[in-house]
Parts: sequence; C-alpha cells; structure tokens
Amino acid sequence: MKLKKLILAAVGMAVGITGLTVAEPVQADEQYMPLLVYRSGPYAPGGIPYANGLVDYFKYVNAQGGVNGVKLTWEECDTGYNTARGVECYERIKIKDGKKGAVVMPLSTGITYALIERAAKDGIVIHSMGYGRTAASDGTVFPLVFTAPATYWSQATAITKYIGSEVGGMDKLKGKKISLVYHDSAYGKEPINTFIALSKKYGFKFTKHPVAHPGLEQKATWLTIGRKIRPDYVVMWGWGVMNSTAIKEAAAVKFPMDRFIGNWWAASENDTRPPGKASIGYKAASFYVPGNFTKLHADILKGLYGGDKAAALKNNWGEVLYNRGMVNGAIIIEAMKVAQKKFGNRSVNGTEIAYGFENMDMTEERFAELGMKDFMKSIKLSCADHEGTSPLIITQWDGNTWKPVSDWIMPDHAMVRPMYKEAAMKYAKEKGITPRKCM
Amino acid sequence: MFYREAGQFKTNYAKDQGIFPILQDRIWIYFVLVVAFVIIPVFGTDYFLGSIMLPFLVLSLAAIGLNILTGYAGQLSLGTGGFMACGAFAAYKLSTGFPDMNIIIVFLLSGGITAFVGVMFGIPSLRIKGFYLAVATLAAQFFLLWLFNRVPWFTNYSDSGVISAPPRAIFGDFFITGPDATHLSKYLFVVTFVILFALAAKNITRSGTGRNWMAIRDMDIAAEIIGIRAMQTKLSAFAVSSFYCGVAGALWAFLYSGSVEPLSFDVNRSFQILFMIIIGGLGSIMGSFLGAAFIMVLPILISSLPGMLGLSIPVDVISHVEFMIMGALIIFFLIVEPHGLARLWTVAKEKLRLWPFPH
Amino acid sequence: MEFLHAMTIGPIVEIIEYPTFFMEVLIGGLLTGVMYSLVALGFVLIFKASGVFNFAQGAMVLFAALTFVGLMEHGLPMWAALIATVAVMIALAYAIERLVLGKLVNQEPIILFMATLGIAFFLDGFGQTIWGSDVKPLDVGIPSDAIDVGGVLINWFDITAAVVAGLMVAVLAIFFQKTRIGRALRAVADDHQAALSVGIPLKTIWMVVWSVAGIVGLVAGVMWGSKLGVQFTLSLIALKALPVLMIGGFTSIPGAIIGGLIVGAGEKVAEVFWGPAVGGAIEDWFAYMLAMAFLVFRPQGLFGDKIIERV
Amino acid sequence: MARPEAGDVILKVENISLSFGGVKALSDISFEAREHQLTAIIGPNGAGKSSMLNCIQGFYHPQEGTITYRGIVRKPEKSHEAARNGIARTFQNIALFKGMSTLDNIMTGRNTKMKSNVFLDALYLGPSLKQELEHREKAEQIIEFLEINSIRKTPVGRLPYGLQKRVELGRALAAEPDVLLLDEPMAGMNIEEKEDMCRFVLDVNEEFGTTIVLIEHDMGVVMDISDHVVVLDYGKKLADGAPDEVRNNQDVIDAYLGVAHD
Repeated sequence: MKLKKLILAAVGMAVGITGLTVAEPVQADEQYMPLLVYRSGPYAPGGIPYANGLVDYFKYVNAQGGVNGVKLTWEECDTGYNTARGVECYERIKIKDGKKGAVVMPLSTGITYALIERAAKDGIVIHSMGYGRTAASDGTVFPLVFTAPATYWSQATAITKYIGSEVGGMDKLKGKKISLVYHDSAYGKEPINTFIALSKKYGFKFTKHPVAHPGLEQKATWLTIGRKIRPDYVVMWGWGVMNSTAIKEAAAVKFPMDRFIGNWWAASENDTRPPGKASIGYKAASFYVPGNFTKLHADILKGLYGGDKAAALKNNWGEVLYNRGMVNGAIIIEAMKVAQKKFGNRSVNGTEIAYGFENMDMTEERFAELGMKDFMKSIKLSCADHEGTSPLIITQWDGNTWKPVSDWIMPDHAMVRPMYKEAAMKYAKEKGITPRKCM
Repeated sequence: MFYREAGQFKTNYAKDQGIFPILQDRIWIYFVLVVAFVIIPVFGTDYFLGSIMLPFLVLSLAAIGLNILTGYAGQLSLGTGGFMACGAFAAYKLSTGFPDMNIIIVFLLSGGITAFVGVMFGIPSLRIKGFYLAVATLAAQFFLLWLFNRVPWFTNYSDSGVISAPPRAIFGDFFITGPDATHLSKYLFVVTFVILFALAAKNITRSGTGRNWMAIRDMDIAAEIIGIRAMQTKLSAFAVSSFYCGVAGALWAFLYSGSVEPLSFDVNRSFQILFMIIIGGLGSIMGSFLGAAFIMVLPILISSLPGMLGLSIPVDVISHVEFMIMGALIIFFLIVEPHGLARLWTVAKEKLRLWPFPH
Repeated sequence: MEFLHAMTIGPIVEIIEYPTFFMEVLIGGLLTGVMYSLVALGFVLIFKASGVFNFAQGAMVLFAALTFVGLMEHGLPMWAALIATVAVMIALAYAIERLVLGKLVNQEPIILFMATLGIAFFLDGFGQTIWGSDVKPLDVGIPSDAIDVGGVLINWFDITAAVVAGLMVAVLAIFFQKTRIGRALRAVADDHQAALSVGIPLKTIWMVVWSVAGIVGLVAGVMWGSKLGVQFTLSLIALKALPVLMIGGFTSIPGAIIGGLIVGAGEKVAEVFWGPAVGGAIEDWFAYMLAMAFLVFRPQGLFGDKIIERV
Repeated sequence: MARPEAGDVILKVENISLSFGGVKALSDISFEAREHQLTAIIGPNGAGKSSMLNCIQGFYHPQEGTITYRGIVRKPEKSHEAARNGIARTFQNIALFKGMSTLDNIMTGRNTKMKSNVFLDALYLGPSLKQELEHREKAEQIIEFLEINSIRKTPVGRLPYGLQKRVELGRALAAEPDVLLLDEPMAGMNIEEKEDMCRFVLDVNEEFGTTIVLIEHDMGVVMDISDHVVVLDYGKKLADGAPDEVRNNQDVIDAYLGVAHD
C-alpha cells in the first residue's frame, strides 16, 4: 500500500506542478495543438513520416510568422497506435499550460472511435482525415467531427469507379470478381458494407479476406485469392507490415500488380520498398498527387532544412505519408484562418475552428496560393457535410516513386451519403443525441 | 515499535479469523479508504481521476482475477485479455439487449458469462501443466478475440466492429457511462466496486476454497491424495478468475475507454496483467494493486516526465526509453525481490514489528 | 444446414476436386511452417539447456536483424556485418548471463520467464533507440520468384528457407553430438546436478546456449527480415512459434521442425478450406487449438521428455 | 494409556503385483492389517515399501491382486477418493504446501469434511464463517496435540525438517482418518526427533484408536512400537507376523545382514 501511495503522491505532485506552471507571465497569443502521433510500436513506420510532415508544416507556418500573427505551439504524445494509450494521451495533452487544444487528429480509427464522445464533451474538434468513423461525416449528429477530404466509404466507391474505367465502363463490372483484403480491425472493416452495396449495384462478385493483426502471415489468404478465386481485381485495406507482406505474397502467387489496388493507407513507400521489384506496378488510391514537386516542398526544404536535401529526405520529406501530414496541417491552418476571419486574428477554440471547417472552401486556386499547385483538388464543407466532395486519384509505384495514373475520380457521394445518414441516426438513437438542424 | 502485535491478544478464534487481525493493518485500511473516498475525489483532477485512477483500478481488478488463477491456484494463464473482451462484449450485448436492466446487474451477469467461458477453456488444465498450459491459454486469447471480431452479432452489426457504451445510470441521474457521466461519478463507482470485490477475493482466498487452490498450486499430487478434487478446484479457480477478468473487461469498455474494439484486449493486455501480478506479488490481493500501480502508472510517469521537467525529448525516444526502463525495472525487481512488491511490504512490516530491537 | 455443409462435406469435396490446389496449399503450409521452426528452435535450445522459457527469443530475432541490417546500411559489407552481428549476439548472451540469469539462479521457472519478458522489453526499446523504427528492406540475394511444378506453384524463397532450416538443424546436431561443449550441453539438459559434478560451469553453459540461440535468432531474423523487411513487428513472430513448441515439445530440436510442419500445414489447410465458412482469419487461433488438441493427448508435446509424477 | 485392543481386519492385501514398464516393483504380496493396530512394513531401500503404500492409498493401481478395505474390494479410482473413505497419509519426501502456514496446511487436511461454496466464502459470513470456526477449533486441537502452537502462523517452507514432518502428520490427522499411512515418518531425523515422532505415533494410536500402517527401513524403532510387521525385499514378502517372530526369521536376518543364501 505504501508504494502505491508514494506513486500516487508522485503523480499527484506532478499533476500539481503542471498545474502551477499555468501561472506564468502572460505571453503572446498562441494556438496550442495536441498531437497524437505514433513513433514507436508495430505501426511506427507509418506514423513517423506522417508526424514529421505535420510538424514540419507547423514549423513552416511559424517561420512565416504564424497564423495571422498567432504562433503555433504543440505537444506530441506517442500513442503507439494503441487505443487505450491514445485515450490516456488525449486526456494528458488536451490541455497544456492552461491552453486547451482546439482540434485533435487521433491518427487511428480505433482511437477516433474512443475519442468521439470525449472530445464532444470537451468541445474539441476531431479531424480524422481519411480515416475514423465514416458516419461522423454527418454534421448534424457529429458537429465537432470532420472527415474531409474523403471517407473510407467514398474511397471504396472511387476505387470501384476506377476499376470500372479500367474494364471499359461500369456496366462491364457485371460478372467481374473483386476481392477485398483487409486488416482485421475497426479500420479494415469500415468499407465492407460499402463494397457489398457496390457489388449489388454493379453486379460484380465480391469476396472479403481478413488478415489478423499484425499481418505477418498471409500465405493462406493469397493462395485462396490468387489460385482459387482468381479475382479480376484485389483491393486492400491494410496498414503497417501487412501491406508489404501482401504485395510479396501476391507476387508469389503471380497476381498481376496492376490489378492490385490499395487504399491510401496502403500507398506509401514503406509498403512498396521492402518487397523490392515485386511491387512494381502496384496501385493505390490517394487524395493528393504524390511527390515533392510543389513550391511548399521547396519552401520547407529551404526554410527548415537550409536546402540540405539529404537531411530532409532522412526526415521523410516528400514521402507519401509525409505529404499527408503536411496536407493535414494545411487544412487545419486553413480552418483556423477561416475562423479568424469571423472571430478575429487570435487563437481559436474548438467550436470556433469547427466554424472554420464548416465554412472552408479550399479551391484549386487556394491550394496553389498555399504553395500546393496541382497537388490537391478542392475541399468545401458545410454545416451538414463534414466530408466535402473532393475527388480522388489512383497512383502507381514504378519501382522508385509513386506516379498518378488516373484522372481525378469523384466518389459516388449520392450512393454513400444516405448510408452516412442511416449510420449516424443509429448512433444518435443509441446515444440519445438529438441531431441539430442545419440550414 | 510502530508495528507491534504484542498486547493485542485474541480472546477467541473469531477475532483471530478477522480479515485484518492486526490493529495497525486496520488503521492502514481506514487510511486507504479515507484517501480513496475523500482525498482523491476532492483533490483529484479530471485527468488524475479519469486517466490514472480509473484504468489503475480496473486493471487492478483484472490483476486480482489473474492472481486468483495464477498466484493462488498456480495455473499460468495468458488468456486474460480474451476473458476481459468476453466480459466487455457480454456487457454490451446485455445492456443493449435489455436497456432497462440495471448496469450493476449487467456487469455481474457479464462476469458470470465470462466465468462460464473461463471454465470451458480451463478444462485442458486438467491434463496440461506449466508453460504448456500458459501457451494453451493463448488459444482462448486468440479464439475469443477472433470470435468478437468475426461475428457481427456481438457488435450489433456495427460497420467497424467497435462497441460503445450506451449511457446508463446506477439510479436516477447518477450516470456512470455515456456523455453525462463525470469522471468523479465513474471513479466513485469503480472504486467502490473494486474495493468490494477485492475484499470478496481476500475472503475467498482465506477460506476453504482458497486453501484448496493453494494446495493444488503448491503440490497438486499431494493435494489430490489428501482428498482435494483437482478438477473442481482448478475449474473453480478458472471460474472465479474469469469472473473478475470479465467484470474488469466490462468496466474497461464501459467506464474507462467508452468504446472498444476487440484489439483493445489483445495479447499485450494479457502480458500486461501478468506483469502486474508478478511484480506485485503472486498470491497476494494487495500485490495485485501494487503491481497494477507499478505497471500502469510508471510508463505514464516516464513518458510525461520530460514534459513536466520542460525537456523536449522526441516522443519516439521517450517511447523506446520507456520500453527499456520497464524492461530493466522488471528484471531489477525480480532480482531484488522475486516475490513481488507485496513481499517487500511484508518484510518491511516484519522489520517494523521488531524495530528497534531486531533480535 | 448450409453452414454444416460448408464445414464438413464442402471442403472435402473441394480437396478431392482440386488436388493440385490442395497440394499447393499443403506445400505452402509446410514451407511456412519451416519459417516458424526457425524461430522455435531458439526457444528449444534455451529451454533444453537451462529450463528457461525464453520469451525474449522474438526480441532477439528482431535485435539481430536490426543490427545486421543497420550495420549494412552504415556501409559494412554483408560478411562483415554478419560477423559483427554474431559478435554482438555473443556479447548480448554474456550480458544476459552476467546481469540477469546469473542473479536469478535457483529461482522458480515463472520468475525466469518473467525476467526474459523484461529482456524482451529492453531489447525492443534498445534496438529501436539505436537503429530507429522505420522499415529497413533487407536483400541478401534470396530469389523470390515462383516456379511451376506440375501445376503447383512453389516459391523459391520458401524453398531457400527450408534448406536453411535443414542446414541449421544439421549444424546444431553436429554441434551437440560432436563437440565437447555440445556434449556438455546435453549433459546439462539431462541432469543439472550431474553436469555440475563433472565440472562444467553452469555459467559457461548458459552463455554458450544463449549465444547459440542468438545466432539462431540471427538466421531467423535474416530470413524473416528478407521476407517482410526488418521492423518492430518481427518481434511478434514469437507468437507464431509458440504453437510449434507446444506440438513439438519444449525440449526437442526435431520436434521444433516437425511441429512447424504440422502447424504450418494445419493452419493453411484450415484457413483455405474451412476458413471461408466461418469468415476467415482463423489461422492464428487454429494453430493454438491444434496444439492444444495435441497436448490433451500428449501433455509433454510429441517429442518432449515424458513427465513422470511421483510422490 | 493402554494400547487399544486389536479389532477386525480392516485392510486386506491379497496377491498384489505391480510393475512399471516391465520392472516388477511388487510381486504377489499378501498381508492383513487389523483395526486399531499398528502395522509396519519394513525392508531395505528399493524393497517396494513406498509402492505398497501407494497401492493401498490408491495412487498406484496394481496390475494384479486385490485390496479389500472394510470388506469392500477397492477399485481403481481417483486419488482423492481414498481420503474421503478415511485413508490419510504422509509422504516420504515432505509434501507440505510450502506457500501456506502451519495452520492452513492443517486446515487443508479437513477439506474432506468441509463444504466450500465460493459465494458464501466471498462473504465470509454465516455458514461459511461458522464452518471456518468449527474446523479451526479441530485444527487447534491437533496443533495442541502435536505441540506446534508456536509455529501456527509460520509458513511451513521456513520450518526445520523435523517440524515439517510433524506438520505433515498433523495434516493427515486433521482428516480424522480410520487408517493412517505413514511413509518413513522418521527418515532423516536425529534420535531426539525420532523419539518425539514415535511418541506422537503411539499417542495417535492410543488416543484416537487410529489404525496405522507405517513403512520404515530402520528396523530398530519399528519393532518397539508395532503390533504387526511385514518385511519386504526386492518386491517380495519375506516375513509377516508379530515383531518377535519376525526378528527371529532367518530370511529377514539374511536380508538385513546381507548373508548370502546357500
């Protein structure tokens, strides 16, 4: 009992100390960003570049003088892609030095699920960019959750459209076979129902193949797919070591790589480099163009790395997931700027930045202004629509880099939106939430 | 001097059979109760209550569960995570299926269901022993997680397989789950629950059931020869242990994290609980608490320490160092006191009992 | 009814109808099993010689692979990196003996088991602190194309792995049979007291056996690393080796190989033919259930030492 | 106190043979033990004494022959059944529960008389507490009887060898057995401890009238206290009878003194 008390006392004191530091002299206005990242654990190879991109963008913004004069501060907490740890991290860093974060990016579907209720209570916005709870795109039930620019369900429809264009039209999908290989977790299961709906709509045959965490062993899965089912296309919802293993095993059963399409979490250099030349031709979805060609990349290289490209590359500069972190930063800062237009050039809180998100209208020109010309299409959100209508793109690995191989593809929003509504209403009913009215 | 039993004569066996026969122990318990029910609720911040105390208490309960099986009955198990998941999903199904059922009943019933599952997976223990059994319990771990992942019925056909706790109150407006529950109400509920169940565990272990468990643990053949039924004894340990783990899993899902997917109870959770009971002390209820505090609070302390001290150490370095320190401390404790923190406490008590005249 | 069919008649019919596909799954499974055996061997060596259930074997696999690939990234040629890594693994064995096991002599098995969990934690953190946690591709020139043998697709990589495992078992067998230290190790495995009484220091033995396990870990790490890329996840393959150990017995080297073959073949055949009926991803628990079924009939594993109960 | 009168035959061993994988441990052994008597089975190391005891107790199942207990032929059954039928035992190599105190060890001996119910035990109230107290009373009587009051709460692992043997006897007595099997109760003891142990064994026999079957390789001590002696050598019975008869049996003398048969 004694030791326990000691520890409690120590923790209590520590909490006390953090509390005390609040009483520091009044500083210049700052915007605090709690960052849930993972730089350790089984999924670290994916978490590191993302976190680096995000932080680099914040540093870059600060180097430019902040957001209309408001400097950014941030605190990282390593979740290890572990939900329980993520929740603890969130509770620990949501407030620092008396400043409450306005927006949090959980960076894991499991953590997003666990935080939705907590963050809503704390008045903190969740921006789960391209992951998380799809139904949360419905702004009437989830006023503080944003999934822009696209959800898993949208992505599934876009990938299907791409496959349709490959086979010569959506009507040609009839009788074709599409298999889904997915990470056996909340994340991997998200698109299943959408694919089932799509298969009914277009008449293709759909099979699904779970891969247990962490996905070291997939021989049986790929023998089934490659030698028995022999589908026309394979779609993958994978993460971490599962992706590179899948590519390797697919190659082993001689499944053609150009008919193997990953989602955007199975789309990075980490996934295609370890299998070596086996992964040439592998495709994946994305919502931005891969590469380090933009002015923003050049500015970051110059401003933060002093032009030292080797150092920048070591910090994952320009990699697919680095870019995702960077874009995530850019979208959040844009939301903040929109909010500042209404609330003044100061730091903003959760509900204010939510206003910023809802009134965001990032056009191609706006992206170009931010140094991201030809990088991303557009994001426009509203009170009810927290996903927006951004088109996606299919990219392909050529052995060295990712290259876009398709036009921008608009997801089938007409199809998925009613599904969001239904799922959101089910959630609202379970939780006893009355959906708000949107104009 | 401070811990002298001299002069505390027991005039009958009933008094000697009391749960804390020594006065000083009783004082300690009162002190702990005051801290738990007065000091912490009054002074604890939301972070402390919600993110330190809640998981600490819930994991302590799971540790008591595993300690019953491994520490008292000697059956090494790595299936704790699976049993916790079982409790969590049972509680979810019960509370969504019968919304009017009181949440306490839900927790107890889900513990009962887990106990049944535990007995099923305990049957091989009649043939398999030691590390072979430990590995065999991993079958329970992997199978149960797979089951909850695969069968949509368990998650009420949710798209992602994540369950989240519906808002429930113990009575009236006293919500302990859902958005209206405060950290304080959750804490008060959990602390009461856990203390009551810890006392119950203490009682079981010092009665006939507990003696039979320990006999099987210390020497199973001799225990059978003196008339203890190995099958009933082992299976009762599996049942009681799984009950505790199941309730802990339900509390974890409903009160601590609010929503869980099966992966929250993966094999790492099983190892974490095992660490707790070994560091805390096998065969000690208090050790379960000490171990839980050590294994759960220490990593948080390590990872938040640089921030508190104003050092900016990259989080990945902190995480890796945290791994190293945890590993090193586990080894260190095993070398210093292989019987856990509880034994250190006992030794300290014995020293105090004799102090200042050690001979 | 449909489910019953999918669980019973369906798979059998399928196997009979597509014999080449079944062969492919079976051979693929057997070869995968060999990869598990590579990891399981390390466990067996240590358990046999010291009765320690070394959960750190997975971490040792990762640590060895990380060191090897890390040194190569720093410009060392492959042979030099290999020698350096072997040296590191021996140093590690020395450190483990001096700092951990040496201080825990005569403790109960569960305490030693816990200590190895501590070692696993430490190594996971230590390896990543030094070498980072990004994915490191490893190419030691093992071909990965598939060849077609009578309609059955076989992967060169898997064949290489099987050959490596075979070689390793042969080397270990020679080591145990022909060298002085190997015979000493066998003596210890048979009877600790007897071994001590003929003058073999337990310390040396533990160090040697941990070094050998480290080197076996390196081989496993190189094989798994070239398959998956070297990354943190490698330490989790320990979990795939445990059912192998249960079936083969904790103390038998041939058992580790046979156990690997049984687990590999069993889980792949189950996953491919029975998995679809229940939603798939059954191979993890199937391996454990299979192992448990074996244990119920032979509580010491197929090749493990017989457990004799006395009073 | 006077030794109790011999009663009927309580235990009858007929033509027992036991072998382990081809090695014969016992061949064709027969003898009887009468109620309230003290029967000793003696013989040199490896004579099959412990095997004999294990057969009687039911831990080993002999391939041939029958053991009749209270007129009923024993069937191969689970080890725990014997204790419930009134047969208790001690072990050659102490088999105490090392993690538990003396008192708890003795209390485990009473498990056959207790009903454990997890739910009641959890509350430790009502019937559960009442039962605990009742059996504590009995256990304390045994503690008193064996003069181990001072070590009541000491973990048995910390006790010296002689005391551990005594606690083990206590655990067996706690079951209030009809037949008590003692496996070398005096092995490894010094003279003083042996004398104490002899006294306790006799006291048990006298006070509770317990039938005792004990095995011992040291002839001297046994001859003084037993009513009936069975001598085994290499799994065969050499002699069977009153101590004096056995003492003068030529075969026994040869076996013990190592005189070669002509």
